[in-house]
Amino acid sequence: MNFAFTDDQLAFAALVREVLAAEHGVRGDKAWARLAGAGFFGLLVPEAYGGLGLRLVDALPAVEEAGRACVAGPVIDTLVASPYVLGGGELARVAAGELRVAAGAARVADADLADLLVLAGPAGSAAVLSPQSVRLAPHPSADPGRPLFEVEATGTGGVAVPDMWRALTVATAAQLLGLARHLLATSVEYARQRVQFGRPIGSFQAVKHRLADVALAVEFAAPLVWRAALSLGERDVSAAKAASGEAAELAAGSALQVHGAIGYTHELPLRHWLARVWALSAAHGSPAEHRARIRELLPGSANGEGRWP
Amino acid sequence: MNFAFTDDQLAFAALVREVLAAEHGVRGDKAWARLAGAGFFGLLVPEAYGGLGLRLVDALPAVEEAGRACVAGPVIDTLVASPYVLGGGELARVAAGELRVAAGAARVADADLADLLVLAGPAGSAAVLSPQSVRLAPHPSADPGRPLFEVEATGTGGVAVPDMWRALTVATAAQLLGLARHLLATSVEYARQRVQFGRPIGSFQAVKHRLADVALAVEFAAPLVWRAALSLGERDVSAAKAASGEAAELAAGSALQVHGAIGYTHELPLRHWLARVWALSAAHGSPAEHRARIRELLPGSANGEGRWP
Amino acid sequence: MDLDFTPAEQDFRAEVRDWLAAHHPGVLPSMDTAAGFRAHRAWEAELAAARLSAVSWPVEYGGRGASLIEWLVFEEEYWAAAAPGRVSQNGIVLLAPTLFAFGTPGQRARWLPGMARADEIWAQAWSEPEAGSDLAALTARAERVPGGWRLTGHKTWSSRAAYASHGFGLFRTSGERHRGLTYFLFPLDEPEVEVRPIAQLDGEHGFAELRFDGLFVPDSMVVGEPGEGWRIAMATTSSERGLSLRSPGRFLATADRLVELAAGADPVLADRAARCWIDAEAYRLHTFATARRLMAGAEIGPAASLGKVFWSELDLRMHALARDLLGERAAGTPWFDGFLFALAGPIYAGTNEIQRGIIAERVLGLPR
Amino acid sequence: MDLDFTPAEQDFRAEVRDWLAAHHPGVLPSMDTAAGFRAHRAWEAELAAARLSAVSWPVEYGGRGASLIEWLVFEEEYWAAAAPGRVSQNGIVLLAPTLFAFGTPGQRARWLPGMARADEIWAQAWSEPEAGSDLAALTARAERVPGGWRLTGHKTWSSRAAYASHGFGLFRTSGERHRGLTYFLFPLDEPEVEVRPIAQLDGEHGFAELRFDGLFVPDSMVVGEPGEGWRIAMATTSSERGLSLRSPGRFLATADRLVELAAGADPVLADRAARCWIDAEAYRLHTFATARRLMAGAEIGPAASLGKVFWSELDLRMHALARDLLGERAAGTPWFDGFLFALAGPIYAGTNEIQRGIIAERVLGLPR
Repeated sequence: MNFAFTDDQLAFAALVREVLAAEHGVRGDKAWARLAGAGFFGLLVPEAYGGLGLRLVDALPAVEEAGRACVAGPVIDTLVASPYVLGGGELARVAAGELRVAAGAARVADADLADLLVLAGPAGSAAVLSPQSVRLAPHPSADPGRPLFEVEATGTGGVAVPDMWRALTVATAAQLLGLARHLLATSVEYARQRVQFGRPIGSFQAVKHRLADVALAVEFAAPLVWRAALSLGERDVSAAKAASGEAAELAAGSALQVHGAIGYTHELPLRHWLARVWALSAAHGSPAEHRARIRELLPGSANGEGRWP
Repeated sequence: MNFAFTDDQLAFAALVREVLAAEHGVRGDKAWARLAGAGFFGLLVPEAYGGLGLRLVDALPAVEEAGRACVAGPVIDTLVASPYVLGGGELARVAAGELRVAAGAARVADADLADLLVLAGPAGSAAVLSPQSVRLAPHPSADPGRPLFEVEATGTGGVAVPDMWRALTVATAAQLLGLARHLLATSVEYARQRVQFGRPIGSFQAVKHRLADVALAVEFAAPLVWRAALSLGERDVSAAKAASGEAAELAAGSALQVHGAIGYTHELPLRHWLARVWALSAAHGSPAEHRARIRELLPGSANGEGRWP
Repeated sequence: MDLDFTPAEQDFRAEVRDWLAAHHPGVLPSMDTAAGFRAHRAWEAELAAARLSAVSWPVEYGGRGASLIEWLVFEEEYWAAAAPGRVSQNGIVLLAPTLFAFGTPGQRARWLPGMARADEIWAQAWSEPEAGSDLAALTARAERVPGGWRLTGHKTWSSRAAYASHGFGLFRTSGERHRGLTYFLFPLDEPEVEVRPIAQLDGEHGFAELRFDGLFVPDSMVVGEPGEGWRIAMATTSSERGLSLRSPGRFLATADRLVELAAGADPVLADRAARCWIDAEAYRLHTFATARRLMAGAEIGPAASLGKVFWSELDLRMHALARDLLGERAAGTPWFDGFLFALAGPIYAGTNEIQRGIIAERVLGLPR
Repeated sequence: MDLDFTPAEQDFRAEVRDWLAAHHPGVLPSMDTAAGFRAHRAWEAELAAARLSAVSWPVEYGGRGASLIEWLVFEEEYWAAAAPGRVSQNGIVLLAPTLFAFGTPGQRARWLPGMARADEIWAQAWSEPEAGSDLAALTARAERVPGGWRLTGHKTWSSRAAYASHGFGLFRTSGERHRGLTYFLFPLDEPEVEVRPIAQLDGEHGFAELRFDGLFVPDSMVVGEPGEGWRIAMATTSSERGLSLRSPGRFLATADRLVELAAGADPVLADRAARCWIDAEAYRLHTFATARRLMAGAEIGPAASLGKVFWSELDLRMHALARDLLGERAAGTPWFDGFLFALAGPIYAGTNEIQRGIIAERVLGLPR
């Protein structure tokens, strides 16, 4: 057993972090081009089509960095959904960063930027459609940097890819971890510098304990996300999404409380991360929905399974 | 509207506090005699039988003090249950402190000290039985100062007194408030005196905020208990018992954390109050049971009612 | 000890309910937009014409001398009817109690009637960039000049300031940390004060920065004596934290809507809704008890902090639950806007960390 | 990156499972009674005979040189089988890591084999009446005498001391707050040490007070150098807080039983059970990742505090939930005893307030 990321995986994540360092929540092509230049979009594409043919778990650290950077655009859908539903020619274009894919069920995020849409059908199926063949109706989003669209399409029968939907959920969980880590680091930094009552607010025990609780939540959500990427088991995926969503919500609430009124405004970029947390926490099932699902999948339940591994 | 206790009611509670000051959790006759001498057992007995003929709500401050003192014996059952099920002669003896009544359903607390048992039957009914006519089987209790007994009786049909059971539940809630207030005061006192790292532990923000949370829980549970005593409405009673039980459990957990290891032992009398909280929190329905009941009684539910008043 | 409304209280409730049913303006645009600000002022003028904008004030200032209980009844009906938010809130809730307690008869006569009619809308200006929780660290200053004072410095998080006509806040008149502060009223439409709106999470401008560059105010704009500002402001913020700022009516209305929203939901979420509903009830009952004490002449004192923590965290719990109930569909609904608004509750009017410190030290008696 | 047990790890699991199935002694009386203490020692001698009492130790001391992962596998099987609590825990978990890191070869040879066989049972003696969380405030002292030291003073909350044969703890050898402390081993059956058991909430005697009146110990009973005790103890308490004290096996077993107990319960309680079960899984996976880091040569460091807070609060949550599930019927069940035991988790081995401070300052980098 070796439940740890390799040096290569961590080094690639560091590269992703570097190329995205100046980007946050800004919709545009810069981040996309930099990720493509780094080879991000080929991670999961089979080697035959110009990719590295890796497993989802191998890419998790990089996905987490995309979350931490609050990157805009259908970056994760393109990375994760493509190998499940696209053919060789399209995959080669994905690997080269030349094709954008947005995936979703009732609502699709960033559909306006996508070259192809992956739409959920019944029982874990998905249909691949061109944006030109459907009508996109904007839907309010918790995150202005990640607009949502309802898609009106006809005849969307498709292939059964339940694992793709689970992989997208796990990737969302990994992004939430990255968002939470950024919010925690930003809160720590602010608490070290902001002085009230003659001392840094980070020296107050209430602030310390609040941020320690965020650290705890992130620390113990992370291995659930890693396992879910390895197993793609239904209960594991729900545990990963619920725990990471709750950790990120806690990080967001704590960041706001530590920053005080200024965190609430456009003065600081903090709001981009808050909004992304609120959006991704609800995307692919809220923590509450996944918690309810977990209850039905415990050992002893009709659909339950034992502990893994 | 005058949602406040009168000076008389508060003065009587202060008297109860005074006569019980040296008692806690010790089973014996001293506390009983002092309460009888103060006129406690006549509070709810009609004037015709030597009592004051008050409403339950009028006696709440005194009941809370009985809780705060962690008094042993079937004090509250005698006070509250008697007027619902006993006749004039017996009530006169109750008022004089000469008759002890223990009430319960599956388990009866302090049944070994009672002259009469009030046993729950179906649909809110109760039967009054002599302890000599039944078999008492000890049942483990969370509180050695409040032993429990299973009662084996035959032919226990009786009168329908659903209000008596609700009144007993409210009185238990009031005792929990008193217990919580004692635990909070004791924790504050200990935190003022115990020095670690060169300063009183009560000057640490974590201790302050923890005890502030206890104060909040008690402060906002109390008016729910008062209202329940006024209305004896099913939802109101459940809200009172749930909120007071949760507040007392929080006070107990916080007291233990503030006291550290010493709170965990027989070195301090604290353990009597902890055990009483654990016992009364479960008696007449745990917070979890009452929370579940509240869900069924909200406006819009089949059995729900509107807001009162 | 009872929970019975008097016949007069019941009649008053019926009057308010009927009036609102007849006059409810529907949903107005946000008061933090120019059009919404105008619409809210018009609505409050209509309320004032029925003497319903400040029911607890004396008749001479536009109220009807209602008791605290009647005021609570008004609030319950107002929010249950989903009537608009109060654009005059800073004035009526924060400034007016200060003028009643510390102002001169002339100041009350000059400012209260216009406040009741929403002719003049007030911004509060407590915070400065380096003094958020720590008000005694304020540096904006007032200099003595013949007949009055000149205000200079920088305030921030001034609520309603983007569109308000006047403001109130503390300025430093000497170097002493607490005793060097003086309570001022000031106009916002003079060239010597620059108002820069601050965009919030929801993109609107509920707050502004204020930059004072020698703004002249006459002596009549000082509330209380120079140097008394800290004491006066503490009395005001106590009312901000306590009974006056957050009557239960709003939370009762939210809790009712939340229980409707949770009907048929996952039992875990339904249970959270039930808890919120009972908590709102607890806050209401607690307020009845507090009102009784105040009507008997007691001061609310540091216990106001208990209320502030409770309502602000309840409000956040309710809106967070609504988000959980609605999932991705929450965005764009009033619940999501309410969530963004509720997020500020534990921060403003003294952060809840400060409040818990007050509870621990001044209610429970723990050492500083 | 994988979660696959090797064939060797799988074989080891099967061996442990089979051995426990064949040798499980049933439910023993509490180890904090005289009879229970004897029964637990006998059980651990049987474990030791199968080289299962300290699997990760070198073979020469009674172990089998198992890897950390294998040790975790052992723990999972041990607790899943509901095998007895470990009366030798203080020695194996707290003292042995100290001897491996700071002891002499002679000390290891003298003490470890007897510890593995439960011939000698160790009490820990960290706290004093005026030094609970603040260990550096210790006052019990050791005076230099020819060939050794004399121990004098008062220790408390010494776990297992009521029946143990030996103890370990810090004594002051000079006035310097931290550098004046020295790590000692000592016997408990000498007249110069008085052992007074302390009754706990459950009425049993898991702890004792120790009063030293010039107890002589030879130089061979000093671990490390005189004056190094603080540093050595911090290393030991780090292991107490971290991986070694609380392997996930016990919490996994509790979580499994809790989910069984919650079957068919109110969904709100069932949801809490599901959360606990997942939290226990998270702790397990987190431990696998930590074990991997340690096997690669890393130090656990202040991150040990994350584990301490997490397991102690999870354990309390699980037992509190069991109480809620059972209501008044909880009393007298193992769940209630477990609740009383779990209550101490956030207090001992460094209170969770201290741990959160360590996380904030030493993991996150917030100012002291």
